[in-house]
Amino acid sequence: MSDAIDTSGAAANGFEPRITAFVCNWCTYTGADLAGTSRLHMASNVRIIRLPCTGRIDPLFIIKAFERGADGVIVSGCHPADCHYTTGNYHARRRFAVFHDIMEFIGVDPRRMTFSWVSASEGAKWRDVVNEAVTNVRALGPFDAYRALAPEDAGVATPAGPAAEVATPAATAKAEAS
Amino acid sequence: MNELRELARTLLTDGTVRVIIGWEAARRGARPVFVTDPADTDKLIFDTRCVHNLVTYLNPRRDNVAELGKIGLVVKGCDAKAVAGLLREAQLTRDDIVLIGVRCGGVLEEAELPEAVALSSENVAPRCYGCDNREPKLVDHLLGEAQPDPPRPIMTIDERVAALDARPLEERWAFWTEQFSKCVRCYACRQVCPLCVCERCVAEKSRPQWIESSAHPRGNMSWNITRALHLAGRCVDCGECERFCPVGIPLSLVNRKLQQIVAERYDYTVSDDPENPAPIGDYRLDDKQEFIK
Amino acid sequence: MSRIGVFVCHCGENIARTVDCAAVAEALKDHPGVAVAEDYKYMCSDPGQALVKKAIEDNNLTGVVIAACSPHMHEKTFRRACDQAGLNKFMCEMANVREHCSWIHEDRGEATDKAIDITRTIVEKVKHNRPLESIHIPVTKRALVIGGGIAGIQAALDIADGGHEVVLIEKEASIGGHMSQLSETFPTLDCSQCILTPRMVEAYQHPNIKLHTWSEVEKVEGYIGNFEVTIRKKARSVDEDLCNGCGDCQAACPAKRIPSEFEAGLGKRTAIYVPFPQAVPNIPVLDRENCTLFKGRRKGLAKDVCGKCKEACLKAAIDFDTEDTFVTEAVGAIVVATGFKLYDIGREQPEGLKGYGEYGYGEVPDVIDGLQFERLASASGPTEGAILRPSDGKEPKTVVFVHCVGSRDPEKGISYCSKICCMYNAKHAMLYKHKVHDGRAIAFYMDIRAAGKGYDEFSRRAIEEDGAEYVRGRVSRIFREGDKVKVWGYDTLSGEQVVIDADMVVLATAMRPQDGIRELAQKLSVSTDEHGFINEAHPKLRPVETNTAGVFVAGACQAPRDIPDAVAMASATGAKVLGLFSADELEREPAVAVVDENTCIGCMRCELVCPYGAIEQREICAVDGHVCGQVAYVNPGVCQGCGTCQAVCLSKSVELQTFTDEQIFSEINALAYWE
Amino acid sequence: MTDVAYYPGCSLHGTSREFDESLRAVAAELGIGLAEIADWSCCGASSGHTTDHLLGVALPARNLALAEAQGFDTVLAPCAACYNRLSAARLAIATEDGLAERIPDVLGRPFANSVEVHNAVELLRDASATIEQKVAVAVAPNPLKGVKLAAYYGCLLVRPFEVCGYDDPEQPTSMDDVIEACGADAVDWDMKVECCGGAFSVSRTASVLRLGRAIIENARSHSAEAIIVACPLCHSNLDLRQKAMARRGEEPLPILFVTEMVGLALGLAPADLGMSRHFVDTAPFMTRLVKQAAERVVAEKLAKEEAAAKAAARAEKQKVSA
Repeated sequence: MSDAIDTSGAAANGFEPRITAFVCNWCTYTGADLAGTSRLHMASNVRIIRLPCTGRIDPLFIIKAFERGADGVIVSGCHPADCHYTTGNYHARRRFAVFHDIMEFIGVDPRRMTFSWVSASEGAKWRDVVNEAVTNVRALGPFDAYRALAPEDAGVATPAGPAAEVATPAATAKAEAS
Repeated sequence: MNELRELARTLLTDGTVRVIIGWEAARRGARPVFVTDPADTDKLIFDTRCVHNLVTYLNPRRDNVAELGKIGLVVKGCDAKAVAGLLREAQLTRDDIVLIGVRCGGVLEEAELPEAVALSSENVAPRCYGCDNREPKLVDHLLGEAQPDPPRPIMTIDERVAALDARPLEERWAFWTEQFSKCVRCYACRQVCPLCVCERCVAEKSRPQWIESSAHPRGNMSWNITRALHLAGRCVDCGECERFCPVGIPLSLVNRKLQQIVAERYDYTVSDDPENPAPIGDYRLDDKQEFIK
Repeated sequence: MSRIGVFVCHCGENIARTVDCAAVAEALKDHPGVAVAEDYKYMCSDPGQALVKKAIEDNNLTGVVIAACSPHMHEKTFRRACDQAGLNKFMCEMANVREHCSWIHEDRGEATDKAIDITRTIVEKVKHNRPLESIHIPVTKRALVIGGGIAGIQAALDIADGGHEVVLIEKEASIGGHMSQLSETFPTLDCSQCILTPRMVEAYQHPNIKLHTWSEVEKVEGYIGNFEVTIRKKARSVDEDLCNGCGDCQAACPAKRIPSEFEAGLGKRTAIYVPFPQAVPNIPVLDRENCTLFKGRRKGLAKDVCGKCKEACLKAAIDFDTEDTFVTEAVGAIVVATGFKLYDIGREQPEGLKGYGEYGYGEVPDVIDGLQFERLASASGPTEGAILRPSDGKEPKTVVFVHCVGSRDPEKGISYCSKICCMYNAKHAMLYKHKVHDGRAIAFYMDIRAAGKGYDEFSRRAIEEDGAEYVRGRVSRIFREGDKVKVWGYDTLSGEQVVIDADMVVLATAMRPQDGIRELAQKLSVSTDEHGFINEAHPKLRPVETNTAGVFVAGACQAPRDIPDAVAMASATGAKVLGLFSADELEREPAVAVVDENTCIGCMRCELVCPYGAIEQREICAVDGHVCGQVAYVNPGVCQGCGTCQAVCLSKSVELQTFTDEQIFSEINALAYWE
Repeated sequence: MTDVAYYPGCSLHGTSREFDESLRAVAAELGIGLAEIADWSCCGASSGHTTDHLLGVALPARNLALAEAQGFDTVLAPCAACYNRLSAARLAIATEDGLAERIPDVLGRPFANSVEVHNAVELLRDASATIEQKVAVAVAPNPLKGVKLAAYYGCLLVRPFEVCGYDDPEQPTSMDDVIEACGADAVDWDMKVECCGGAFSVSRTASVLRLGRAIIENARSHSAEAIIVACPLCHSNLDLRQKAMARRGEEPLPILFVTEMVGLALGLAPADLGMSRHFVDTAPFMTRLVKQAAERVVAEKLAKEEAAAKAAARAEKQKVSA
């Protein structure tokens, strides 16, 4: 798929999804670098958070991302047998399998959670994973179902308006103070 | 029953153990009892009202129990699985406890009765149906005569899970958000769980505060998912969390779903064999990964 | 409150073309905790770095965020700059707005917004960065080399010449390995013994090399720079100090019919023996399995039935009651060079392999493998170099050489190419033709793989000058008929079936790793591939390292290797080890996990998932000193920083420095700013 | 194992009735129920699949479909060619794109490709434990005890590997296991899986003679007293053409079906095993075997008595000395 489609899709319905990506440093992050050096254009909806290994990724990250207004998440790392730390991704695979299944049971559309293996040499695959995730989540619409869980006072529920702007720095400041 | 009392008496008198933790009859059904005096062993009972999983008292964090000295514990099959869980996670030393296993034919769902009653498909605890460990193996003594299979409840947990699974995503989401929104974050589910033995629960970690502590739907969702995930491949299906939940969240459905997941993906069923490694923390090169692109 | 400096790089036009860098700086200026935000054309240039340093000093910044290229590109550069400006280098992070933004988007607005997000996310992370110090690990400047073949010898010599002590251990009675069994070596046809023996002696006499033969690795503890290795010295029954290698014991030994391992079963040896005349050390071992005296003892006979060797020994060096002894050696690096064994293709096969019963190996005496032919061709061999077939000692007039027996045959369980067979088959054909001028050498091959200096010329010479007949095709069946060995094959070029009445058949059987390699790998916690070869850390860029820091690999235990390869690898490990020993301390990034002993309950789930065995259980004591619990402990020397332990920790009691929960938490939160 | 669907194929109703008879007799002994597939038809070997691939798949598939419909999960196809065709069809349908969808239309009946196909050797190998027990308790002395037999597999029983797959294609051992289970010695020889000329028996007799001779001579040179086969074609080629193959003065080598051998071991009468139908007369062979067996029994008996006597004598001596 090409980003042309995305923009047209964007035009179709005004909604642009926000997607948080948790990727491992050695394969997918480097693969995304390669996509850059190869100038592979892709949708701009994804924000990458770099981690050493998929083994480091805790389901809580994903839950938190949803809480903070992400419409979808991507989790990506080294292919089996390619893990820089030899077995981190195998353990991650089990953790995510269980998480994926239970979330689906609870009623979260699995298309909001993209899991993939993208190696350092698969810039193009990363492009496709990103575009595909964006198209899927765009089709699903905003994750209001999750945001609706937010307590009235917290500002993050609605696509971050000024409320968020004040709420979150305060929060972070508190975190530091404590 | 006499068998149990006899054994308890000898264990206490010959000093093998300092305390026997079992069940006693009380006005409103059975309740846990700590017997330290051989004379009191006649208090001990075991019948269909003995639903409590006493293994929760073995939690090393409960040092007030530890202070009593070496423990003799009465366990049903499901309880024995919990003991195995604690051994698996180095929370116990086998030699520090004496396990008195009782052959179990299932327990009541509503156990708060003055008298024990026979099990029927109306009153049986659904989780007992199809129990694979009605004669605990991981025990020092096994008491009671062989029991018949528990009756089939009107609707088994698997059927309820299946029914829920059959409904569309939105309805499932609606169902669970409604259930979880009832949660008052009393953490009874955690306190009673024989395997929730952390010194400091992740829910109480404040830097960072992964799980919002106030009882609103978002924090509750996060807490309940996390609780469930932490028990993936560990839950022994003793049903205590659901029984204790003051607002009646059907936690057994989530727990059972997790059991089905690990069974289906890693063909793992929790047993009372501590040598049998838990599925999370283990892996196979050919684990299913159909959900990964 | 943090005082963070944000520096947005234009990277010439690379970023600025699609990202409005000034706008990014502007947007971050008022972000809580940001003290200064600037943009500049080339941040990595000297003036760019100077600008960062100056800002650190002027605003005494507590953290720095460089919004530029990928951290894989310039993180080191800017951390160094910060360090020079007196800011702990781990307080500096990069926001990747080039590879992950400007280069992959066209719309300037979108790209700029995203760049702001990315930068803000990293700013939030840096707020929770902590000043860290690199970890320093002392290095024991001694090396252990496992395996005394050519690779092991070379590695030992290189390290020893570099001025460091080497412990070289060999499981056989003598060093030398397979190379000492070879007759001549390709592509030069120089005598193997003649080039190897000097090296063996050099290794033996080298002041820096401590040799343990008849010994094996029992236990390995510790980590890079600090290994403690327990070595089992198998009972030799001969005192290595007293023995002068006169050989009288061998002469006296009545058990003379034991198949010699060195002669690949074609020759015989005694029960007390030196594997071969040039053995190093020239000290015999007593093979208790086959010794008459020990057989008697095993039967439980009251008095010893033999003892002739002991009587013959004038130095009283022989003692029948010695037992295995253990020595521990402290070393800083380990080189694995355990070499290969040949695929025994008989009917009985180990794990997952199938034999070639249809080739009659082990049943038809005149069907032999490559090593056996080496012994036949060797001047020091059982036939003094005359090519005589095992069954009746006649000179074979037709010899068939079969390539790829086992190799490249997934059906039989081995998919890889053994690399050396094409060459040694050509060599065998030549040696045979040089010795039996009127003989026919026929080789069945799949294709000829002679890549290497002078290799193709060599195999062509076998065909063109020495007249070896090469048939492209496989052999389906080999069996005995009268005093002939029938070979049924297929010539894929002519499409004809080929039936040959041979006098002898030489099978180029596949190279496999030595027995016990998996157990050894486990002791060293290095991984092996599905065939049992040791895995290198990276197939291209780290070919002689393993995934365990401080353990290196050389020669045919990593993959089929010929002598030049093995020696090259060995010298490479030498260089690696000397590099490791060049400093008194190892410096490592502090990206390691740390356990919070207040909340850890020692359930050891982390230990289960740690790929490096870096985690162990420890007792902790209360102030009054009594043990009050078990907790996990992460050995910073071994931890590689994957963080898998943290993800499985139920109570979040382990924290991976440089990727802490708080850092990630704030990154996720920062993204809630999106609009 | 209880009932299996039995697919005799044309040969077992024609040229190789002894294979059919002996199989039924042995199965009965081993408590294996054989239910002949109702309305079975030719599997097409070996002309079907050489003319048209779909035909070559559909013909066997029809019979598998029948077995399925008649409620079986296993089909026994003793004839190596039938076995090979049925198995090949299964594999094709399981692996080739769209074939599984297409076949039911072609057959005009539902087909789930759910039945497994076994040959006689497989069947007997799986039953070898039972065979061993029964042989042990048989009243009549086992005529095969210690007799040297060569297991001959030929081509279609074990190859191609992906089709058959129950044994090593180059060094099969399943039939040898059955031989050992019968108390006989399986000789180690070289022509286990060489071709006997198969269907060219008539069209290219010369080649068949050459190939067959090589096989029989090799078996003989490894001191085999008979060759055991599990394929009608192999049997007829080796049995029917042996007169022509045999070099001057050589005793012809009996060719037995694996089922006949098991029958003999189980103490069944040669006549009930159809052994009278062979071209190489099996009578002399059988009389020799029976004679040997009888002698063996007598010898064993004598040995026992002698031993007993010796023991008694020794006991006496000790009494005296005591």
